[in-house]
Amino acid sequence: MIWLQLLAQGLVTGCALGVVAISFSLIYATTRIFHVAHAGVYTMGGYVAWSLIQHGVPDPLALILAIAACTAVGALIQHQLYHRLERRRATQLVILIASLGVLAVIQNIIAAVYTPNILQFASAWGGRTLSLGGVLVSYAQLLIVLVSLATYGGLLFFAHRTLLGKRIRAVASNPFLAEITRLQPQDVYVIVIAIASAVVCLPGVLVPFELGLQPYGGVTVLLTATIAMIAGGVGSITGAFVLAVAIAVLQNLSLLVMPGEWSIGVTFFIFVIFMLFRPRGLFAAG
Amino acid sequence: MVRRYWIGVASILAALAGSAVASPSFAADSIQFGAVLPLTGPGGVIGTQEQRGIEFAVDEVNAKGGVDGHQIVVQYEDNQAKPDQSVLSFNKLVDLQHVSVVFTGYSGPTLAMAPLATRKKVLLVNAGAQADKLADASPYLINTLPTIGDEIKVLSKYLASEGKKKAAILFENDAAGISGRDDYLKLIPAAGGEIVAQEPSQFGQTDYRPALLKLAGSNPDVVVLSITAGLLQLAQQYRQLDMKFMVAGTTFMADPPTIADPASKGFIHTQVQIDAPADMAANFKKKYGSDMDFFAKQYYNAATVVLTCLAKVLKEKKEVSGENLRTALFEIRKFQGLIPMEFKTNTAATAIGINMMSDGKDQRIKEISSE
Amino acid sequence: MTPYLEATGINKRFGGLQALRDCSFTVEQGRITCLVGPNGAGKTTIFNVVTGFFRPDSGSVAFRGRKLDGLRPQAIVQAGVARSFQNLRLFDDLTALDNVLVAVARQFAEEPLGAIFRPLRAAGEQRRATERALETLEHVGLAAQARQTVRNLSYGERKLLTVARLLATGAELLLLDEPASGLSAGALDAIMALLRRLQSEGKTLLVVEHNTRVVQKIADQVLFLHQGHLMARGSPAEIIGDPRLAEIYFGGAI
Amino acid sequence: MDFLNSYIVLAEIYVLLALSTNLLVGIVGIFSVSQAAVFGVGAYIVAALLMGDILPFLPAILVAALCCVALNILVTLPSLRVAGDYFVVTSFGIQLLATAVFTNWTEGTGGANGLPGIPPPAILGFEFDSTGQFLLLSSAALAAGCLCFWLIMRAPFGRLLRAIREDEMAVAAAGKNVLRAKVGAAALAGALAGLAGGVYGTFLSFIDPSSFDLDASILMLTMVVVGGARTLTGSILGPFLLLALPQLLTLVEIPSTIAAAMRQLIYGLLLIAFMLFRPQGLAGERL
Repeated sequence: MIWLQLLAQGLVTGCALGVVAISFSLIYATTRIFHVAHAGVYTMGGYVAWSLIQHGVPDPLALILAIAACTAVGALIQHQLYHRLERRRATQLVILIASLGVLAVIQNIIAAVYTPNILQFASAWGGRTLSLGGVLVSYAQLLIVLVSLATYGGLLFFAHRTLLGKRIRAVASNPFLAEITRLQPQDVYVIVIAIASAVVCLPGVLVPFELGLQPYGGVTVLLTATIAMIAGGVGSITGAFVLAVAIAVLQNLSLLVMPGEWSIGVTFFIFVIFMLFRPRGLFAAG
Repeated sequence: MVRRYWIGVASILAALAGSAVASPSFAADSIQFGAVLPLTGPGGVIGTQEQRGIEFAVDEVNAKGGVDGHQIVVQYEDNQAKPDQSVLSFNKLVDLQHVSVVFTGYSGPTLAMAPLATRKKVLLVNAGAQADKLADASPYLINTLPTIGDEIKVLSKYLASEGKKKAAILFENDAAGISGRDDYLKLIPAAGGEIVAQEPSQFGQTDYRPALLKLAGSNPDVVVLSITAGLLQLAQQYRQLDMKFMVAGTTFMADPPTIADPASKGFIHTQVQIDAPADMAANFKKKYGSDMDFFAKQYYNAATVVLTCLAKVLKEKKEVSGENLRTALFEIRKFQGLIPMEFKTNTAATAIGINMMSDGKDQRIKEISSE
Repeated sequence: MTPYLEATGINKRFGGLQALRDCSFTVEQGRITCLVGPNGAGKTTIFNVVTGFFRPDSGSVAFRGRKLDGLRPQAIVQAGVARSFQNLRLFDDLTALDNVLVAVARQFAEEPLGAIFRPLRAAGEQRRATERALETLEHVGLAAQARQTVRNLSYGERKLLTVARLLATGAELLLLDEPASGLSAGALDAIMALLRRLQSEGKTLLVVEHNTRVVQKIADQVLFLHQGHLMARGSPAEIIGDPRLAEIYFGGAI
Repeated sequence: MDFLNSYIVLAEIYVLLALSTNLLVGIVGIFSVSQAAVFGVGAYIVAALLMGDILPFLPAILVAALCCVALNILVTLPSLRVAGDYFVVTSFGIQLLATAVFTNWTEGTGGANGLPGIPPPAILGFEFDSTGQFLLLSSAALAAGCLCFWLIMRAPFGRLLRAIREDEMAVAAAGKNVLRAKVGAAALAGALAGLAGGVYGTFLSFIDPSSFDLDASILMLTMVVVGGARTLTGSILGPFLLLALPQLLTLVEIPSTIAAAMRQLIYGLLLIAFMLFRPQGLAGERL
């Protein structure tokens, strides 16, 4: 029975992680920018929502406003920083370091304003639980799963059915070609990061609803998500999502056979080995 | 290129030397303390509270005109809970500010500074970290609260007496958490109980469900905790999964929001006795907007101890040095800060109580001394 | 007697595309052989196979009777066969001199230990290598640009530099991928003169070339490649004169 | 003046690490963020050898360096197989793996509690005890490290590495063995990191995993970039500056409870500014 409950936990964590992975994959596949600051945007979303709710804004509205805020910040980073850097023909390394700078800025603004203490959402509904065939899940967890699956489906549709989505995939597959066919990659980049920031805000708000807020929390999440992205094959929405869920489920179930100190270590060990033998990921396109 | 490099290094060194000179110089008669605490990073949660505790105590004294006419100034350094930064900060405080007392928290940094404290005869005052290694790390390292070991000995005895024999350990995978776990492993069997399982949680990571579930699998009577943060989340998840076992732990558990939350009903923990008078707690909350939690109280308490020693040293017209302060401390031996303390060794012997959380309050149900 | 360079029955396919189909040819020592054919005929693929950048699916390459199959590119260069790239692949941030020096064969202190523990010897050998590199640059007519970074060189100069880098390897069979493409008339003459000079110094050249004028001027023999298969071989006159090949080559443009 | 001394000692140790990182990231273009892991292994090995009274200081350092050579070659190998972008994450993975081992292998590393009481280094009976004396030792190590780096960069090996960073295929076409060169660079980088680790551990007399985590790796990377990539000068400037920065920022007057966060914030802004307006760092070449 424990394994079933653990499985459920894994699925919840995995879904949230999956959304982060998709959003990062969207950015990385299109812009080739290792957007570490994404972790900052993720964290920021939660805090914005939290303080709005403190000021009596109803939860759903708070979520929407938080999403708006994240979108704006994401677009700003691309337009004001990455775009400039690329105009100066900066290398990956330079952009990565700049991104780390942004991360530090966001995290510490948060830490300065809200103190580094763990904050808990006041809202009571998230804590209520219901039993699905003996497996106990909280409303918040249920919501996370539903929203994540919806997001996953939505992005799939967006990427393959809508014009903008196709345009983005075109730029992703060949920026140079896109350039000469006047698809204006830079505009697309801004849109992509904006969308990704909006998307990552969902878990950014919902997860803290049950796990609380911490200014320096986002990095590990992003890193695990990145691994899911790579292992799943950059650019593959399904790959990122599935791998994220798989990783989370494995980490949870692994507790049955080994002490938890090692679960993270083992995850990365498997990943490193995996990279040696399948450097292009599972669902890699081409 | 080479010229450029020399200019660069020279300017940096100049600037540093500058920082030596420029570092805030105070009225000649003011006395300076130092504090090396984790003010940023995951450790910042506790570090800031510790800082506030010291600040609160010192402001109080300064408002009353200082220690026989001397204003007290505390220089805070951020070590991000890292040993190398701590050593740098320690040397900075001692060389540039000539402090004779350095407050510290966190085992790692404290252990890194201990040898320096011995060599330079600077009083190193710890009121937060409880790792057992701290007990004899340096003659100049003073711990104003008992080690985890002392607390866990008490807790183990209590649990055994309550017939909670089968214990499982949930510990935070960091210095404090692990040394706590090691004590449980040693002391619970010693008290006649047995350890049926143990599971770590990553520091700063607040999803305890997997760990709780796994521990529940070995159906223990009690799960003993060794975690310093995220207790509220743990309590809520414990309720959500509606676990049957009892939850017990040490002073780390005395976290106001958790106590206030109904989810923590029935949690048991040892408590290094420390209570702030209601009005003090109120003023603290007014000043910082957050409750005067355990660490704030501890560092307030530690500050009063140091200030008492300082008063003695000044009264005897002796030079304010770590050495003299240390002698004073052992001459006074018995202190009445927020609680009575006695220094037979470097580690204060204080009262340890057993508390139970219920309907938003933390009630004492038993009291023992830490020796 | 064994042929100088011999490729026999080489097949190479990329996914659906059969790049080389049972392709066999030989190159004679001391001559300039031109490899011509329409785009996608597999000319560059042949270079990649001969110099060990691609493994052929089947078939084999032998140089002076020694099989090159399965050797790594660097080993093949050391065996005496070196190639240039259509898109030059120079080291843009390095000086012309350094570009050549990188290629100078068998240098001391090309690994950390020698560099650290025998610095004097390293420096000495370094001086000698530099002299040789300068001579090479002189030889292709880039002595003046030796200390400039590649970024600041004209396209023509860069093409010459690729040849210099090739020479520095000490290889005797040089595979040149479109050395004359995109050059001004002046630069064109310069490079053709250079190729002739190299031949006169005993180098053997295998050259991919589109410009029929160049082919007529420099080639001793021409290999005509079509759809990954050697379709014809002969003197420039024969090949270029053949209307059937012209048809294929220019898609009936003439 | 122990404060200045201890600052210089730490800076010198970080110069060795910056050199190690510079060699891989700046010169060869292997984007490694796991140098802290190697650094840590060096520190733990020396600590273990000295505390167990198994070897005297110098041999201990030598052993540590050799182990780190092997280790660094091992962790760099994926870069030969995995494309640049992907290697970053692989490297992240290696770093986190190492941290997990440092934290959890309690028997070997003292776990998260760390190892206190590492004896001060002694050479031929002379103990480097006080910070002042230790400065001599670390300076010697620094000199050795810089000399190696300098010799490498002026030797054909250095040129080969720069060429590899620009175009591996062209290097192979020039008849050079890319693999061997990369392994050579990784080995040297490992030796430097190991040396740094040994000096670091004995200087602090205490080590715990927090000094060898991802942040540390990123700090090294930042030092290289701020100082300037691919130059000795840059790798010396970077550490001295970045270690001084927090100290200098304490001069900025900020309400103490948020001071620390503000300092970190300013630090982040500086990084961004550098990348925007001076990507070649203070004294380096364009990255």
